[in-house]
Amino acid sequence: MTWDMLPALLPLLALFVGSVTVLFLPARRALPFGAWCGLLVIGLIWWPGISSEVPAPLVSSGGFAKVCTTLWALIGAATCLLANRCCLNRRLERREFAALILFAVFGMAILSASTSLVSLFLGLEAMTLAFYVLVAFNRENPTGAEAGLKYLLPGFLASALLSFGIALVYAATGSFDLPEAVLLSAAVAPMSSVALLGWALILSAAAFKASLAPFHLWTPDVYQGAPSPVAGLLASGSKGAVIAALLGSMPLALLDPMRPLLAGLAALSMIIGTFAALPQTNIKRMLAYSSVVHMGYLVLALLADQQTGIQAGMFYVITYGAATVAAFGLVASMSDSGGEPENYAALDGLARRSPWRAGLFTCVLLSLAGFPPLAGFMGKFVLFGAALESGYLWLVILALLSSLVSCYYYLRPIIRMFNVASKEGGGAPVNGGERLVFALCAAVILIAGTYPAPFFRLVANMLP
Amino acid sequence: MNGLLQIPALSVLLLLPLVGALGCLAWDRRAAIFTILLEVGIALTLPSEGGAVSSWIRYEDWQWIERFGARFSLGLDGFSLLMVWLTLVLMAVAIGISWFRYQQAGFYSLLLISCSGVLGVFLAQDLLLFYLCWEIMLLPLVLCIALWGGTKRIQAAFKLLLFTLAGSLLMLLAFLILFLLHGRQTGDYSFALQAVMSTAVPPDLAGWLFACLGLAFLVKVPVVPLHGWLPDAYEEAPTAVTLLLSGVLAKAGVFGLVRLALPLFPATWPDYTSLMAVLGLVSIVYGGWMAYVQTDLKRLVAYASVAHLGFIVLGLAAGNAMAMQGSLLQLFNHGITTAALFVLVAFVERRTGSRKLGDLGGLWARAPHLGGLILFFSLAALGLPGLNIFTGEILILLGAFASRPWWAVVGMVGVLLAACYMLRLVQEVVWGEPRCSETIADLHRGEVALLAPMAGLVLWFGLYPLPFLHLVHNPVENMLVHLVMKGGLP
Amino acid sequence: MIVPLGHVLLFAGLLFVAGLAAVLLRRNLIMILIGVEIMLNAVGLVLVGASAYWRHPSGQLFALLLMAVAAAEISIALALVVYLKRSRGTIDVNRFDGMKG
Amino acid sequence: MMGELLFLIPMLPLCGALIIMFAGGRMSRKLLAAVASFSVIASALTILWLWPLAAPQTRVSLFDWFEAGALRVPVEILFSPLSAAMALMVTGVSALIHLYAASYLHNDPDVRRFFALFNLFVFAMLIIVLADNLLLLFLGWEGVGFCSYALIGYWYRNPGFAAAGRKAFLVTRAADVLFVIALLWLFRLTGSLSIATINQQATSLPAGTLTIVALLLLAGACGKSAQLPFSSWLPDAMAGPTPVSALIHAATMVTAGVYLLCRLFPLISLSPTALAVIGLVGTATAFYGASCALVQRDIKRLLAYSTISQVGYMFLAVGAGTVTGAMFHLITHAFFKALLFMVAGAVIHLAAGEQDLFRLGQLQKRAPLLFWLLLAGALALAGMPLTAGFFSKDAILVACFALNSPWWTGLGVVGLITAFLTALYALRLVYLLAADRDVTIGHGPLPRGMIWPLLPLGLLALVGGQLNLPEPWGGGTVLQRWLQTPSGRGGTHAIEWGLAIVTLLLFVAAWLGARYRFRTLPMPPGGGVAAFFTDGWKIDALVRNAVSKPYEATGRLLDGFPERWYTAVLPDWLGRLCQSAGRYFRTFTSGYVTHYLSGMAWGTFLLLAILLIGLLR
Repeated sequence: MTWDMLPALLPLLALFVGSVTVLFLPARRALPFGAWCGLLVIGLIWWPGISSEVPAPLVSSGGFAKVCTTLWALIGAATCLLANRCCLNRRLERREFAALILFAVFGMAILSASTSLVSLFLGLEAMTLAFYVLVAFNRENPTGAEAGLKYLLPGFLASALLSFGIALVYAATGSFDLPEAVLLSAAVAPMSSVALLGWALILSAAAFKASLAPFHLWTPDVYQGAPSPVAGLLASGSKGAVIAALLGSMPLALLDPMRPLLAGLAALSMIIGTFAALPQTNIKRMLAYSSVVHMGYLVLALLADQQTGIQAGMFYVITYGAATVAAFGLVASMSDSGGEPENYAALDGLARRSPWRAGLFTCVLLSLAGFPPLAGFMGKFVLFGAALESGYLWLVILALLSSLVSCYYYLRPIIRMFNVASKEGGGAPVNGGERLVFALCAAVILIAGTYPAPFFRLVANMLP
Repeated sequence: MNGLLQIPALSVLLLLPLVGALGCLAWDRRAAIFTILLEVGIALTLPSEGGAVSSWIRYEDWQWIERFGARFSLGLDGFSLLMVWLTLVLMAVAIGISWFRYQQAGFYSLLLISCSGVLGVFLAQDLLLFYLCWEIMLLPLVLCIALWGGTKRIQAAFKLLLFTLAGSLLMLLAFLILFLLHGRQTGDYSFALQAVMSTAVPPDLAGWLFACLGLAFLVKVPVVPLHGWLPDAYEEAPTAVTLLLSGVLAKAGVFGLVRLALPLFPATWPDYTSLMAVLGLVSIVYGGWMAYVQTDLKRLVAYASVAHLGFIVLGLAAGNAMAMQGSLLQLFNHGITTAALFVLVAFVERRTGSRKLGDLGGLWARAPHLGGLILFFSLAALGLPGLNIFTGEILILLGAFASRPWWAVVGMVGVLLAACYMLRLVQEVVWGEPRCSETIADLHRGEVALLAPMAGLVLWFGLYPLPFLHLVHNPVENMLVHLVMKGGLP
Repeated sequence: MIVPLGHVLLFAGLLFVAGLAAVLLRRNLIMILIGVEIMLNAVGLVLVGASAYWRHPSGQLFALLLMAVAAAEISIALALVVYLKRSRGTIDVNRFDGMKG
Repeated sequence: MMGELLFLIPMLPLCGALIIMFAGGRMSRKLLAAVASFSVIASALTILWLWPLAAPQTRVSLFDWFEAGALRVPVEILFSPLSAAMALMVTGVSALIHLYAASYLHNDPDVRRFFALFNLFVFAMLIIVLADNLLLLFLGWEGVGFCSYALIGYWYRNPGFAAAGRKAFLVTRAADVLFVIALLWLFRLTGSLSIATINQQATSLPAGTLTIVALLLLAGACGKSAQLPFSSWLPDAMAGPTPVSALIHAATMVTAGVYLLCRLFPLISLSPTALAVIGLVGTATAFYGASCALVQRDIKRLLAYSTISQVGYMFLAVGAGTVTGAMFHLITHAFFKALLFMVAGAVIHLAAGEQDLFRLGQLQKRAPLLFWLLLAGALALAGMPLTAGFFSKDAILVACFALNSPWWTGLGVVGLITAFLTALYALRLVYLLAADRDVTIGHGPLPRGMIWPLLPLGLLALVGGQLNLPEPWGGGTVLQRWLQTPSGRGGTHAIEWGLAIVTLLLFVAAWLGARYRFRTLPMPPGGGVAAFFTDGWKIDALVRNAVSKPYEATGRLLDGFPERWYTAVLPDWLGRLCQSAGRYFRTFTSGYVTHYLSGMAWGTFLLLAILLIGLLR
């Protein structure tokens, strides 16, 4: 490790240093600092003066890693901005909150940039450790602690599975490096079944993080119990980072025996997620099941040819991330000291009380449902196209069916927002930070849906 | 084409309603009226501008998404022009009839968004753009039903959404497969309709893809076994939405069939003509039969609409110039007549508070103008010569008889059934001893102003349809030439 | 290497399954955590064995890393245990079923 | 240039209709009647003015109605001797009936609608008469159908009357369906819808096809002309005001079917089978109508059945190959039947709306002039020698017997029997109306406007035979020479005279019979047999039970299943199925973290199992 690797590591270091520094700031500055820190990281990544030509060990600094880190930093910054209201409402400790968010982003950045199973493990654990605390952050609330427990124990089990998987892969191939370890797995004939066993275990752990069925059971409870901004970060950032790691550095689909596993996970997620979301009446739980479905779609990107898969998958992560952050952000922005408006009933007449929120929420839900001309449609379109190209017709048909059925649960809240006459007075006004985040998300949703060319150029940069 | 100097009228036409929709929300619902008037103005100037060199009256083309070679290309020929006119007329009527009933700007905003989608469907020359517009036209109307509909509005809205969306997802799948196939064959990944049309699709696959597209479009029309969404959606929807569903969205289904399904899979078409004709005939007979036994006025008109749409499908299946021209013309005719009937039903309901046949009667004694217009449009709907529906029907029947006589013979039964159910409506609503209260008012000036242009169009298309037949002549000829060249027709 | 890698894997596998059984079958939070620790120890065993097999130190380094991570995890978990015990008076995990469906 | 003026003939009544429709709101009752009558009279005068154009067959085209593929439908008028004669008859009789109607409806509140429709009817009828293109003809065909519908239901407040209108429309529509099929077929065969072209090309058509087409055309004609089996609408159509019955359901519209067959005679005549069937239908209907007319109690229904019967003669004429005979009887029938209807209207008016023959009477005392007019009409109908009806009916029967084949001779004999029945019921009408009994009296004296339009018709009913007086009677066969249409095989003098004698004997027999049976106050007919005839051989009930009721009942059944089931029950059920699947999947998220852990373990096992299966393969 030498000094000329520093530019490549600078964004990661900035995140880490930021997460420590924020603890020493005044509480009211902590969350804005977190947001600025995210922007700083983005600046460090793209500042032309800093050339990261000498690669660092364990993490890459290529285009893929850059875009991913940018994404997570943006989402992290948005989470900081959105968290302000809920921290104030419930008197949560803002410094620690900001520090944990930055640390989680740090973990995600490592995870998606990892070039070795070691850094993968490290990133995943760093991220998850931060989330264990974040999920249970609202500990005054009994659901907060319960959510913490329900994330912690499966998380532990997943860590164990992951590390055992890594150990088996290492035992079989003698390498931690990615993607060599994958490629070697097919080559080491006598040990390849051990390696495959290892990959399957790693996949289960990843499926837990990405909440693919049947590893999804924790998701609704944790989303419900966690503060909404955290749930947003969990849904968009943490899942996105896991998918990005699978897409970028772990081309499991190259191992033929792994393909049915991926396909099975995708199919189960789509089916179970879609149906289980139907009877929901709690917004956050509905979004949780919806995220299960979306992760099922994203698995299609893993199955596709790697080049198109990365592009389609990351484009989808962007569109899904924008919509999810906005959705949870909206829930957070409507919270008051009594808690968050979780049930559909709380949405009744929102269009009267707060038309902009209702409008944005409509856009977000329609985008999640995949209606053109919103980003979600374009995302699904490229994703399904990629899967079709690699011959997964049956999965695409299943995905189309699931999109069809899912319209029902996305439209139900919309109808309630506009349909029922207002019951209470107007909600609290949207503050500046939230407005910024919402505007950004809305812009992404609309532009990526109508004129996605810039986004495609962006994800095209990510190809190795 | 050289869009630098000229105003890109088609793009303006397409995007203006969106601006209008924003205007409704941001300023006032009056923006909707201005928008639609402006749109009508643009649409009326369209034919004068273009040259008659190619079959396109206008064509506009922009880069859109390079990654899949999707282009923002819009083309206007006689057929699309007719459909654009129909859309704008009915949109104006829809806004007009809702004006005093719904005060919320959101309603008009949604109508305008849908309008934009419909225009896009009629103009798009790119598969992706077409699909985009196809979805955009549907969802706002679904929301309108769900938010402003009758008592069972939510179920009705979801039924409409899920039925038609199931179809359109099949269409998306077909488009994707076609796109990939074309890309693999030529190395040029493109969604442009002209490009994709040249793809050599293996016959087996072509059959499947055609079935996908056919289902997508026929659900929207709908023909009879695919009409599950229709009765409830039509019944529960606000009148503006009902008339747009029957007057415009149904047309988009047939339009898609003519513009996409046929040209894309010309060689497959002969395998499906019989099925299409049978679907058309089943719609005619079954729709007519069901219309006869309905007790709700709106449902009666809804089934009548299905029956009439069956003729249009039959005309397409007949596959000769006469029948096709008849079908295309009939799209306009049916749009006007059915919309007018729905408007009249709304007027009746507004006055008497009921749509049940048993509660009505003797309208002539109380409101002769209303009764007279119901009679007039009913006569149009039952195919009285000299009124517009007859024009299309006779051409379709002549054409159908020329290709398969028994199709036309069964179709003729539908003509008889039309008389049965329309006269039943007139009998129960217009004639008889008045059952409604003394005080109901006849049509006021605004309502007459809404219906008079439609009545005028009914007469115009009935008595002098020639200009419009010429308008669709070239598109039909081009398509037939294409079909013949690709082995779609002997 | 005296012990063949296969034996190490087999033993570690058994250990892992034992830990998994503890995780799955116990409802006491502490016992579940102990189960996870057993599983992690199985992992360490594989890593060290494989490291010896491949004559490569990276496996052992990973084992050390794993211990650190496990320590961090367990500390968070124990904090939660203490909090739950104090607030709800129980560490039976199935008593925490406020959210479902 | 003169040719274009021909369009004035139909356009004048149309303008009248439009003026009344759109500007009639502010017109006085008299002005309305004046506009309506004037437009028709002007039309009639135009025909007379342009009469010279008829002999050379003037053809004028205004604009193209349709043009698509091979189809070209010009809006074209053919002013030929046949159409000119028919048009003159239509406008002439119409003009008289318009004038009559002005008085008849002198206190009806809704007279504007009446005259608008009446004028519109004349327009549509003239289109039928003058059109050369079958599609344009069909425009008029359906136009008169609509006017008939609206005028039968003119007193719309009575749902029964409106229903009668609907029935008329639907029954004729059913026949029109067959007519249109013939039209489609002809287009497929000849590539044209012009009557002239079709007639020209008819010889090149295959015989079997030709027969079927001719029979389809016959069906269409039967619908409009109320022939069997489509006859049942006409008696009900009497619900309309009497001038409507006189004009539409006696003089003009119901003869449109005959006219159509006459126009297409060159085509039809190529198929002997079709001609035989036409003759059969005509004879059967003639007998049927007469048998029913014999027992009717309602004066207008009697006349309606009589019309059915008389139009049957015209069909018989076409079948026997004498277009001239058909046209001759058509014209004379228009005179005496219009007259009879208007007399009936006047009688009903006098009796304050009473239509039951057994409650009417004393006509010669209360209105002697009217009685003489009635007598003129009835005698013409009965075919008393030297009246118009005698000559025109005889011409038809002569043509039958002249064909010299058992089939036609048989039909002729039935025609003779029918003639006897006709005379019987015509004289029965006279005797009953003249009967001396207590009658309702209403409305005061008869308006003069209701009498004098009858005088010319009365005259024509008596002497109209001069139009086409047969040769043996020293006549000049004016009509025949003018029309230049086929008039069948000429009868020998023996047949002519023999038939005249037989007819005379039959008339006398009928007179004696009627005198014996109806002179003294008779009882109304009763019993099952009479009811059978009164109800028109129960055809109505048959159709109702065999067609309408099953149609509606089956429709209702289908509306329940599959329709409601498919559109409502099935989607709901699917929705519930999805919801319950959702509830099932929800139960996995049980809230117990141990279950979540097991879920993960099971998931891992599942993945390993899939892997294992994959590896084992």
